Amino acid sequence: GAGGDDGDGGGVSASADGENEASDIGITEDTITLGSHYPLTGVAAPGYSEIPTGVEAYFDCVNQAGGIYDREIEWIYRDDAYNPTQTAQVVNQLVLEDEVFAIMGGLGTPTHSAVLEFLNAEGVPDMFVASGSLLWGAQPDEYPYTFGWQTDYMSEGKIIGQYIAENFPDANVGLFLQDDDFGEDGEAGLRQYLSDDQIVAVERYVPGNTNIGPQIAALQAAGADVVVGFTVPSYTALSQLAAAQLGFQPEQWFYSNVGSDPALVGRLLNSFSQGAVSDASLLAGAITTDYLPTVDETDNPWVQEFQRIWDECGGEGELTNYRIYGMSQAYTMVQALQAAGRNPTRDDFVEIVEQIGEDWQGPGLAPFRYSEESHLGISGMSLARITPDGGSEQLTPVLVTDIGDAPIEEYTGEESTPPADAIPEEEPAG
Amino acid sequence: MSETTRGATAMPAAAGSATTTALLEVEDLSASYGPVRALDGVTLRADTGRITAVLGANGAGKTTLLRTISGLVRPTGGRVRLDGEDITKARVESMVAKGMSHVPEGRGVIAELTVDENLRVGSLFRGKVGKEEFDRVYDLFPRIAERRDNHAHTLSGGERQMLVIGRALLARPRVLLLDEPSLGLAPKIVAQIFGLLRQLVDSEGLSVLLVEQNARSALSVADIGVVLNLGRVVVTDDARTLMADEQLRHAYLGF
Amino acid sequence: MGPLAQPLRHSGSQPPDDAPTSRLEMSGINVAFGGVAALTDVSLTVEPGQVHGLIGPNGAGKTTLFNVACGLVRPSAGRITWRGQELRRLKPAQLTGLGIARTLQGVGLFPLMTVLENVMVGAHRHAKAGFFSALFALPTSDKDEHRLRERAMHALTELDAEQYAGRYPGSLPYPVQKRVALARALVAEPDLLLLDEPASGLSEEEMHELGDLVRSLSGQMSVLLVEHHMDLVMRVCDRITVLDSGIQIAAGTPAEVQADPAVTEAYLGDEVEAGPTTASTPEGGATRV
Amino acid sequence: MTYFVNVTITGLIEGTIYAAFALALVLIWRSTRIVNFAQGAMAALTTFIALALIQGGMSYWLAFAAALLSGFALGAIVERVVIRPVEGGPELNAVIVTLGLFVAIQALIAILFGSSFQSFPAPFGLRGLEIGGTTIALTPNSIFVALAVIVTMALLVALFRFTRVGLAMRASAFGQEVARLLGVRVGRMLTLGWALAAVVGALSGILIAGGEFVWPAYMDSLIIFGFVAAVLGGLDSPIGAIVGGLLLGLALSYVSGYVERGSALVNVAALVILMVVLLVRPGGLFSSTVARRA
Amino acid sequence: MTMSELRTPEDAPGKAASQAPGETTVAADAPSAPARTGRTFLPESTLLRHLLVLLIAAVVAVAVLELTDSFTNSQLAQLSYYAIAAGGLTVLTGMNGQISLGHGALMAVGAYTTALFLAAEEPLPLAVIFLAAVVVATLVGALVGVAAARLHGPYLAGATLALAVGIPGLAIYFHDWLGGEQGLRVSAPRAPESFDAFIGFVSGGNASNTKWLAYIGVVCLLITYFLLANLVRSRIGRTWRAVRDQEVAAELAGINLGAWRVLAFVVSAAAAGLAGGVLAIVVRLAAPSGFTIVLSLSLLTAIVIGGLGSLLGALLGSALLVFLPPFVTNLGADFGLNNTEAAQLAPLVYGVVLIVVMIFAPAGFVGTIKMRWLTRKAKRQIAAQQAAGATSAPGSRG
Ligand SMILES: Nc1ncnc2c1ncn2[C@@H]1O[C@H](COP(=O)(O)OP(=O)(O)OP(=O)(O)O)[C@@H](O)[C@H]1O
Ligand SMILES: Nc1ncnc2c1ncn2[C@@H]1O[C@H](COP(=O)(O)OP(=O)(O)OP(=O)(O)O)[C@@H](O)[C@H]1O
Ligand SMILES: [Mg+2]
Ligand SMILES: [Mg+2]
Repeated sequence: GAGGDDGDGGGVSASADGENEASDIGITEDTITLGSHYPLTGVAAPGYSEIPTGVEAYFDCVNQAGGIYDREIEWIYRDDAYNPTQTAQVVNQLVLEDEVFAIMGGLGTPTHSAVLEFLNAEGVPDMFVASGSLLWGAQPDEYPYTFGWQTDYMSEGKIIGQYIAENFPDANVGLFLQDDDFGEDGEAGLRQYLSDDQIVAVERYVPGNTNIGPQIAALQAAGADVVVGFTVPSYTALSQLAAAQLGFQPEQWFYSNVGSDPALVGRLLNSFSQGAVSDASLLAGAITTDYLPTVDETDNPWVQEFQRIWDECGGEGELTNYRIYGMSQAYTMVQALQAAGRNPTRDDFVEIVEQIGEDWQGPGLAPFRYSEESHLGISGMSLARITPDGGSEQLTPVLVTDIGDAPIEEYTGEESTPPADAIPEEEPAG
Repeated sequence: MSETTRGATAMPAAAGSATTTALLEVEDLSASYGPVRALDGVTLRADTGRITAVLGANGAGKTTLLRTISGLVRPTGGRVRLDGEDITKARVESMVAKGMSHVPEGRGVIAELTVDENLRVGSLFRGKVGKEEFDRVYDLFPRIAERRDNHAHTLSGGERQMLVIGRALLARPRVLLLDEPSLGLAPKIVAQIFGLLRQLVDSEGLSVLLVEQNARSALSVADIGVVLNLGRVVVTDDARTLMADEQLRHAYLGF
Repeated sequence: MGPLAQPLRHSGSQPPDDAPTSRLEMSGINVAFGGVAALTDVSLTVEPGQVHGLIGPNGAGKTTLFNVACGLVRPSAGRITWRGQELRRLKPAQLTGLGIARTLQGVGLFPLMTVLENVMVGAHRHAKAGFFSALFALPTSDKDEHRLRERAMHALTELDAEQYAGRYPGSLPYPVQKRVALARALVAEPDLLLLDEPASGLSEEEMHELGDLVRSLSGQMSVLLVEHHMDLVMRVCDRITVLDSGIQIAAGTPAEVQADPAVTEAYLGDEVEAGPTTASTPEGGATRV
Repeated sequence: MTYFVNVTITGLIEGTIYAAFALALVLIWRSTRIVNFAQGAMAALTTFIALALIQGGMSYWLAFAAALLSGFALGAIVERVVIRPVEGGPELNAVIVTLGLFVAIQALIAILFGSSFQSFPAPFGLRGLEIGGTTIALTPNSIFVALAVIVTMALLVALFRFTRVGLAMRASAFGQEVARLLGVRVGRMLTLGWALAAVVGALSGILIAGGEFVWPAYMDSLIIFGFVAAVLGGLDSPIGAIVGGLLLGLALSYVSGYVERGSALVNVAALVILMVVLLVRPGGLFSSTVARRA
Repeated sequence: MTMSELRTPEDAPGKAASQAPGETTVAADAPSAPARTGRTFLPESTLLRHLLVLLIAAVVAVAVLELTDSFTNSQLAQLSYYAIAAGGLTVLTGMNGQISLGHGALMAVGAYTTALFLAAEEPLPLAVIFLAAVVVATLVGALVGVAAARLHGPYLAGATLALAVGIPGLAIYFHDWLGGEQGLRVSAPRAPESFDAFIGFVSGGNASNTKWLAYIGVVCLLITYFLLANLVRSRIGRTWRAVRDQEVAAELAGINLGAWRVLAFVVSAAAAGLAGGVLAIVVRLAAPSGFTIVLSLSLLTAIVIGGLGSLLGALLGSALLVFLPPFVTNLGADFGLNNTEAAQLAPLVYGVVLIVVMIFAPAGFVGTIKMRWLTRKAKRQIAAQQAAGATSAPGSRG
């Protein structure tokens, strides 16, 4: 009902009962507006530009199912071409012109850095930033409105580091790192478990410079038996190609979750076989990490639900891991909005996530770390080996940890299953 | 203003003699640069075996006339005929093949090509051209022969002028449009070039349309003189007659 | 013919009769481009207040010699002495400061600037206001501009081109452009003026006036003149040097040079064959005044 | 030692790729005096056309030929439709038009073919050859690339040096009006210049793509290094383009391979190399004589 | 007989018509020595004249800032840093004829300087920091200018292109100091209370941080353009143009080409440095990915599209950069495209606009308008002349 219930000022906001009202910017009686920035054009667009379409499909299905407290989610995402200057501009537009209630899933470390201060100064909930940098969540005092979502790179490094220390105690380890916070945080995690002696070479690449031959040759020359890559997908593939070119065959490759999407990288590498590269998959046998189910796990109930949602509410193209990522974030967002109650303000909303976010279940393999002390997201991941058919085989249980010297523990909670229609039914809290 | 009445309509006797045929006919030609009217109904003809001098003060429209004839400037009205064929709308590029060569004002060498390449470009349209034809040009201008492999931009002003004239000759035109060919040339070379022109005109029936700032020297070599003023033909007459007409010379030719 | 008026020369410069200082001496100049010897051991002296002609066939090295005097080409050997001092490592930009101005073969005006601005650029050396007064538009800058404008207008007026001050060079008749170029050179108030083919493209009448102008300048400055129009050269020059293939083949007064068979052979050509340009004698030219 | 050899070889291979791109730039520069910033985007478009054909089941070599042909057509169309109106105008206008083309074509590729990574097959093997028991970074495919680039260069040199069309193209580039007066079909030559350059560009696009990934912007970094290589060599010289490309590839590989965190210094190194060369030779390594000034 | 008795050009058909320079590029050039006719209502003194314009511009700017919403304010802040840099580039490329594809790099220098200074415990006043950004950028600009002074055309383009990618590369290499790929975050100084009071006084509105940043940007813009306009109209501007048009003739007039080229580089680098400083506080970040080649090329595009050589053109071109992409994206959304499609449409339209403008208005916005005006004036003059000619020379055909 679009009735005029303006007189209802000053009511209890976080409540499931009562009428819908425009409780804060971005929330009207029948809509909630959410916005985000992604690289939809330019160098970083491949892959990442699929994420918002996954989000969109999920929100569309939620809207079809009645939305959130009878409100439709309006999802606006804008292109920043992975350029912080443009990020600042489009987020200005989202906040000042589109008047979104919250930003959700803003992608990229340098890009999102540009709006971190602004969003916190304006008091706009800055949910689930799509990067594993420690900026999103390690300092909730400084940035009270910003929340991470995926497992941070340092925790990922720790988990891989421990696995190597246990399973390849005598191996010479070489690191192949992207030359930014991604590689640095990962390296810091790895070094907690690997001695300086064991690490025989650290090579870095800068995105944009496609000749990584010298770096891979240096790893080879250093005699690395185990190579850990904190790389984006295209550089995972390039490193494999360069290794093939050099005849470099270390005992074991590890790749960060960021760059190991077997569906993507495997497909990339496989297609060369049309030419004269005859290997089935260069990536087969490599070990990687997971914090979400992946598209190849067709018997995972989450993946099945996401597939259904993509078929019903999605656009062109196939379900990909990027889209699963987007849907999973959207799932968490719906949980949070439901928990915040019928007529939340921005501050209520943020407070609710701090209070109960830790307990939310979802597609993520490990729980969130949301609390007043931490806004970091998923706390752990499992290790898996990529199989020749492009699938993966789990090597470890889900391991959880935190940044700093927090220990690594096995996650003992049960595996979550999706609710009906994969739409959460969170009780309003508070 | 009595001269004006003698204008373009009546061709002087010398030009009308039976032995000459009008190779190039320009009829009521007009051209403008934006709002500037540079040619205003010019009518003239250039006959085989004749040198026709086009004279006039700076800005009279001489250069524009040649550029319009060769198609570099699109006329706003009038017609150009070459050997009876209407070439008013023909492409600039097709003119040399039709037998008309235009040596533009201002030493139009292609600076980045060598002297030899400049000459070769001039004969491209003819297909394969024998070496002896190039040698003939080099014999004519030994100065540029020495520099055949140098880039044209290293040439001195006069050397460039020699190069463009030589290049035009290589095209073996039937009509030669020359825009101030004597510019920057040493007297000896000027005399040599004019002598050569005379010879080609007399022996091979070449027709030359010669634009010269220096009316005196132009008239001394030409058969016919055409005087332009403000884009219009004011007089067309036998060169010797013009030379003798002191009043006219003072009024339009500045000597 | 009014000579270029006195006010154009600023009070600080040497009086014109300060003879020995403003003499240009070039001796033993050699220039080669790759294998080509453009100038071989050329020597030439321009006496103060004289008009010195430089003639020779095309490609003889006249413009190159100008370029040497301007610092655009560095000779492989030879000395240039100006006002009694040797000019080493001469750079073109120092020229006006030394009191030497030059016009280019062709006109070389700045096509996208008005005539007035063109001439004001020529007065560059007289500017006093610096960068910061321009940046903040201080009154000194305005005053300086005003002075330069006055000078430029004055030079234009002297050459009867003041009515074109606001026009762009491309739209002007060729002889006017030439006058503007000359005004741009003169506004620097040189003691030596280098003119490269100033008469090309001019009609006989215009050439004649140019001759008068050059003669009138000679009282105030020395002039080195390259020309192919012999009547002009013969009429205005006090002395003439003739080059051929980079070598000096003759030098002397106009009459001497003209009588020199080597010059006729190399440059003037056979008089019978020649057109009227070459046929006219200096006297013939003179009768037309 | 093997390391040195490998760093050298990867540098040379990268260099041939810069060289291929530089060649196309040199060709357009020589034939129209325009630096074509859309070169990369045009090459990407033709490569995507080839990819679509390959994915549709066509053989690599047929698709290869199709890419070159579509390059020819694209170059000719681009010249006729958007370059022609600005030819002979202020030089920056042509620059802006090619920048506009660059942006527009890249957007078009994303719209037509999507913006995700796709792999492009290589016609020859991607594994390094084994020599005396050690594998070196030289693959059959890179040998093919190098040969293709060198043959192209030789053909271009021959075209410009020995053929009448080549002379006509140069004349048209340097002096449109004069060339026209001399009977050269200038318009046609300019179109031909663009078309041929686009063929070379398409070739470079497909060679670079072989055994790598393509996405709409995959040629972006090459525009920069290819341009730097062309300038290094002196924009007028096809041989200069090859030498410039190889030198740049080698130097950057050494910086990347022998300097601590050298990969981050590659762009800076390119700047330094270019500056040093241009300070010594402002017209590039293979520039012709300095123009006479007055 | 004197030379004045030569034919005056007015009797040649339409000689007067070509009042406009032949080429279109620099049609927007402001002559340093304005003709003395007309404009009598403006003060004689350049300073007063420019101050008057500055005052009017300031009033207009305040009105615009107060009448538009926050988002437009933020766009105007963005416009100011683009326009400041484009103004500097106008001096370099438009007036001095040196092409630069690397001005983004000089902006980066200004931005990083600002970020470093603002990161101090007790940051200096913003004006001092901006001055520092200008000084550092100027030094870098001088260095680059010295190298660039010998280069021409595409060689200069190549060198500056390498600069555009090289300088941001330094930030990655010195990541401990300059923050690497992630960049340096900048906390923009908060508005002083007097700003609140000022806004309250002007419009009664409240002073948001966005508005404060927009005011900073606009003030910098006005100051920059005031100073640049002073230079353009002075001997300095004239000398730059002389060097651009005919270097040999300029040199013979006593102009040291190298020194003047370097000066142009320095001035434009100073503007780029300030632009970078403004960018840093508006974007709140100095990171290499903010200073890609795209930025440098956009600046060049802005000045050519706006009208090469004109400060007003630089401003208009910058406005195009700022307002066109969101406009197209919104338009796309209105036509029912999804956000991805609309985002892909923006560069397509932008590219096409560049091409179309260059084909149909080769002199850019300002240049084209000015050419129109000059042509009209010329036509009128010719008409007047022909009318006069018709009476004085009855023999001639009209
Ligand atoms: N490109 C142009 N744009 C505008 N007006 C022009 C152009 N070219 C020539 N004009 C004008 O056209 C008229 C005729 O010029 P033209 O060059 O044909 O004269 P000319 O007789 O060759 O003079 P000159 O002896 O100086 O060479 C002049 O008024 C000139 O100013
Ligand atoms: N930069 C250069 N490179 C090569 N050769 C040059 C260069 N400059 C001049 N020359 C050659 O040096 C010779 C002298 O040239 P210069 O221009 O001095 O002749 P000039 O006497 O002025 O001739 P003109 O009367 O034709 O102007 C010419 O043969 C010319 O080709
Ligand atoms: Mg003419
Ligand atoms: Mg000369």
